[in-house]
Amino acid sequence: MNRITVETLLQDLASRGLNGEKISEQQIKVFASKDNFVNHLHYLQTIGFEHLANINGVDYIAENEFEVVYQVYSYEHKIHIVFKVRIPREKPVILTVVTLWEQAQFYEQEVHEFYGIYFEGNKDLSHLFLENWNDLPPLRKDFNTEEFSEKLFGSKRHGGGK
Amino acid sequence: MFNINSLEQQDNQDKLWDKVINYFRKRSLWMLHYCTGCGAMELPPVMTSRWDMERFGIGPMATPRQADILLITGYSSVRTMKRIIRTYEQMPEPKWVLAFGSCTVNGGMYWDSYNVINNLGEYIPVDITIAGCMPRPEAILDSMLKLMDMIQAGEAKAFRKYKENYAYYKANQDRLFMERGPVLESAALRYVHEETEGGEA
Amino acid sequence: MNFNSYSLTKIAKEDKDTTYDLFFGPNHPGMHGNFGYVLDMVGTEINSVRPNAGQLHRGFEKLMEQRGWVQNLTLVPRICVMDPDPNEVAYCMSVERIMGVEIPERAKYLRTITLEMSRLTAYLLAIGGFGGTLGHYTPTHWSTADRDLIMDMFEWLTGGRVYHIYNIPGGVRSDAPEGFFDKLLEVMDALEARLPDYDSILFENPIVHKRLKGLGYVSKEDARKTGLSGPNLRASGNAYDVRKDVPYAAYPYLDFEIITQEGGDALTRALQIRLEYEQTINLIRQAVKKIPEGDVRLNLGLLGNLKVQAGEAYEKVESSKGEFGYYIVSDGGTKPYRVSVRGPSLPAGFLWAQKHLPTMKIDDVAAWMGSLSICPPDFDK
Amino acid sequence: MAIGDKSISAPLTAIKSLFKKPVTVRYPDEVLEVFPEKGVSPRFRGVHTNDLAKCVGCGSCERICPVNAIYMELPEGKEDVKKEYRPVIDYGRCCFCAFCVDVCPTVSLKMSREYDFTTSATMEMRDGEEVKFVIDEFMFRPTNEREDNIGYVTGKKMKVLG
Repeated sequence: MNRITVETLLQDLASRGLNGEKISEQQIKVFASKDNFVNHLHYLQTIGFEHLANINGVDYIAENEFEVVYQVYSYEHKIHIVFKVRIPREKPVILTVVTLWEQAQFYEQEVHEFYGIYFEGNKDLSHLFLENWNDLPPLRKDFNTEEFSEKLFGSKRHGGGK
Repeated sequence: MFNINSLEQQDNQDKLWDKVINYFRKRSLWMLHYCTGCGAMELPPVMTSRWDMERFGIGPMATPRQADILLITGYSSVRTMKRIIRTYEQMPEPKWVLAFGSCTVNGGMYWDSYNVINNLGEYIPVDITIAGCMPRPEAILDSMLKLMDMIQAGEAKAFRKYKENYAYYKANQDRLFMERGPVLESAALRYVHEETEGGEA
Repeated sequence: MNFNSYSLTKIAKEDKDTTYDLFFGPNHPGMHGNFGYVLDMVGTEINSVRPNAGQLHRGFEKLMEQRGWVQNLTLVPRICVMDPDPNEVAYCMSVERIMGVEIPERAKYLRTITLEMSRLTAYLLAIGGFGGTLGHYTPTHWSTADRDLIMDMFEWLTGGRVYHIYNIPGGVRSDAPEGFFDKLLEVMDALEARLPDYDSILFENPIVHKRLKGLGYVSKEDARKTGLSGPNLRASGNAYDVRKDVPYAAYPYLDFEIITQEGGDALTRALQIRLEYEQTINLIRQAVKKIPEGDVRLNLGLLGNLKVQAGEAYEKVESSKGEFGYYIVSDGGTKPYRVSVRGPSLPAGFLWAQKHLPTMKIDDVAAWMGSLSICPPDFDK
Repeated sequence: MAIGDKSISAPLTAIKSLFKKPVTVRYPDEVLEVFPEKGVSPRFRGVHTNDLAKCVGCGSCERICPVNAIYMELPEGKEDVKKEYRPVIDYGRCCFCAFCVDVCPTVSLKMSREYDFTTSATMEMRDGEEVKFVIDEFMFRPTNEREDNIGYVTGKKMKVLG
């Protein structure tokens, strides 16, 4: 397969209805809608973007949206794609990509645990890290970690001094 | 609850042969090989040839049932805390706890984290605390030597406090581990998803 | 496996009550860090496995949103205790990418040197781990003592033994002290001279070969698809190295080849570490030779209240375990809006555990874990 | 290069270590001898020291501290003006990153090469409830005491954090 450049990749994706922006010579970001992003990821996988490095969430509380970010890389083209999908904050449900990448299972479990985002089709969304957790998912912006620590562990903002 | 007299009584019971026992006890300490946090990174140099703690008769031990020293190497998350307490209660007496690093005193780096306890002394009694993030191997050896001195002098008796103030420790432990409701009011904002029949169209 | 001695296992398979849960870790000498697997066992054979993670979860990603850009540098190295510098560098690179600045040449070389030194310490620890998990403690004692030689150099350069906090957005915190590079080269010579010893007791030891051969096989395609990275990926025959593919720091100026091996089992991965160890020593020598004079830090103003313009970037660094990636979103304030960390160990620690362990016996779990260089803090975060 | 298995007796080469100088540092009788000075490295980040005469009580260290370990305290018998305040460091928080040393405008705050700060814990029960675990002993008021054993220091020219 020929190596493609960032520019041709952006054109190719634009022809498929995906908006993108260049971040650097080897990195782009792409915005996809929540309805058909799995198809796009599948397409990317077929043209050589076979390495899913991470899935992470971002909480845009001002815009009332969550963003799920898929970090995809191609060993052949040496291009990294930051693949972003926005979902509403009230009903954070998104399709799973476990069928494309097996390790997505654990990344999705993690995102679910930390953001409360549901991945439809993922069979096991149990907690990996937290135990006995009844509060808001901790990485949401409206979860106040300092207040939580103060109430449960008795932490003080200024240490033992004040 | 905390009765200072009972401690003194026990101290008075220490006879001459206790001193002899203490002497041999301090020369043969088994340290539980459980790395609870990042401070465990400085243990390999201490355990192996560079600083070689076997010069003082301290050796690593894999099971809590045969160990004398429990090292809390740095921060402990809520899940680790549960395992620490189980381990600690399995250890036979006399037993000693060394707390490494700032995290065990006042939260350290993770003072505002939602998953790290702030003060180890609220959950189990601690004999010696070492500041540093993380402490140097020399500091670890220093603390071990200090512990040996304390054992010889019969001062290292934190494990007795655990029994005497068990209600206090237990209450603190339960606060973390028992089924509890949400800590913050914001928990009401949680979204619970109900699987729709046949999935989303 | 058709030994008569395993007849207990055979009988047990027919009897439902003889399966039991075995907690392998966190309190287990073969476990690398505070992590565990709950193994569903029949006799000595493993039926299924459940990772028991979260003992090291500190909520780094949340804490980083609470602290300033520079203050976060104290948090990031703690994500991987054995190999802390890739975290610092990846974080700084992400910040620099968003700000659009290029750091001075000398700083690039100093970063490269610290990265490679840190890789050496991690490899030495891995060598010790191989020995320890196979019940062969001599390499553990040797490699820990050798690792301390590099720790001393780190202490001299940065002031800290384990956590260096040496890299900073815009360069490094201070220049190397006088006489540092000469001493560093001496240490490299000493470490290289030790290699034949390690070979004869560990890497060429027939017992080690018999134990590790064929253990935990990963095929070439699977390694690429499941997100393995670093030495694990290269030991399965994939020529991929972030240092070459997405060059950073001073790697474009240095001369090195990607080492790959076919094989994909635990033995190949052990030898991979051995081969890359030699390459790392070579890289440090090259970097020390080529290091230019000049500034070590850009003047970005008062770093204490540094503001980073809005933007986002994902930057990755090749650590001793694989690809460490930092995805940072900035909203233009004095604190990051979101920092997401990609640790290299997750695919191996979770996914490959579920694939590999059910075919294994309990004796091999620790060796398998060491061979995939699983470092629990980086997926617990 | 090929690494194959050799004879079973190859590990016996380890015996030659018997005739080498041992690597063990016999602490506390011996100290490290790898640096230009004996003991820990000349740049070691250890216990703080503060030149009380030079300190101007500006509070830069308090602001930069990533873990809120430092607060400014008015020493007893001093007039309540800003320049009389001096830093107090909570070693139950401090992570020895030395950012406070880097920002100090008068180079009065430094770090010494001493690392030993061990305390045997004391426990006080107050009204059967409150526990006061070593925190007070870990509140450290740096003075000129360790001035002759300076470790990490950032000279005025080398100002890192500006």
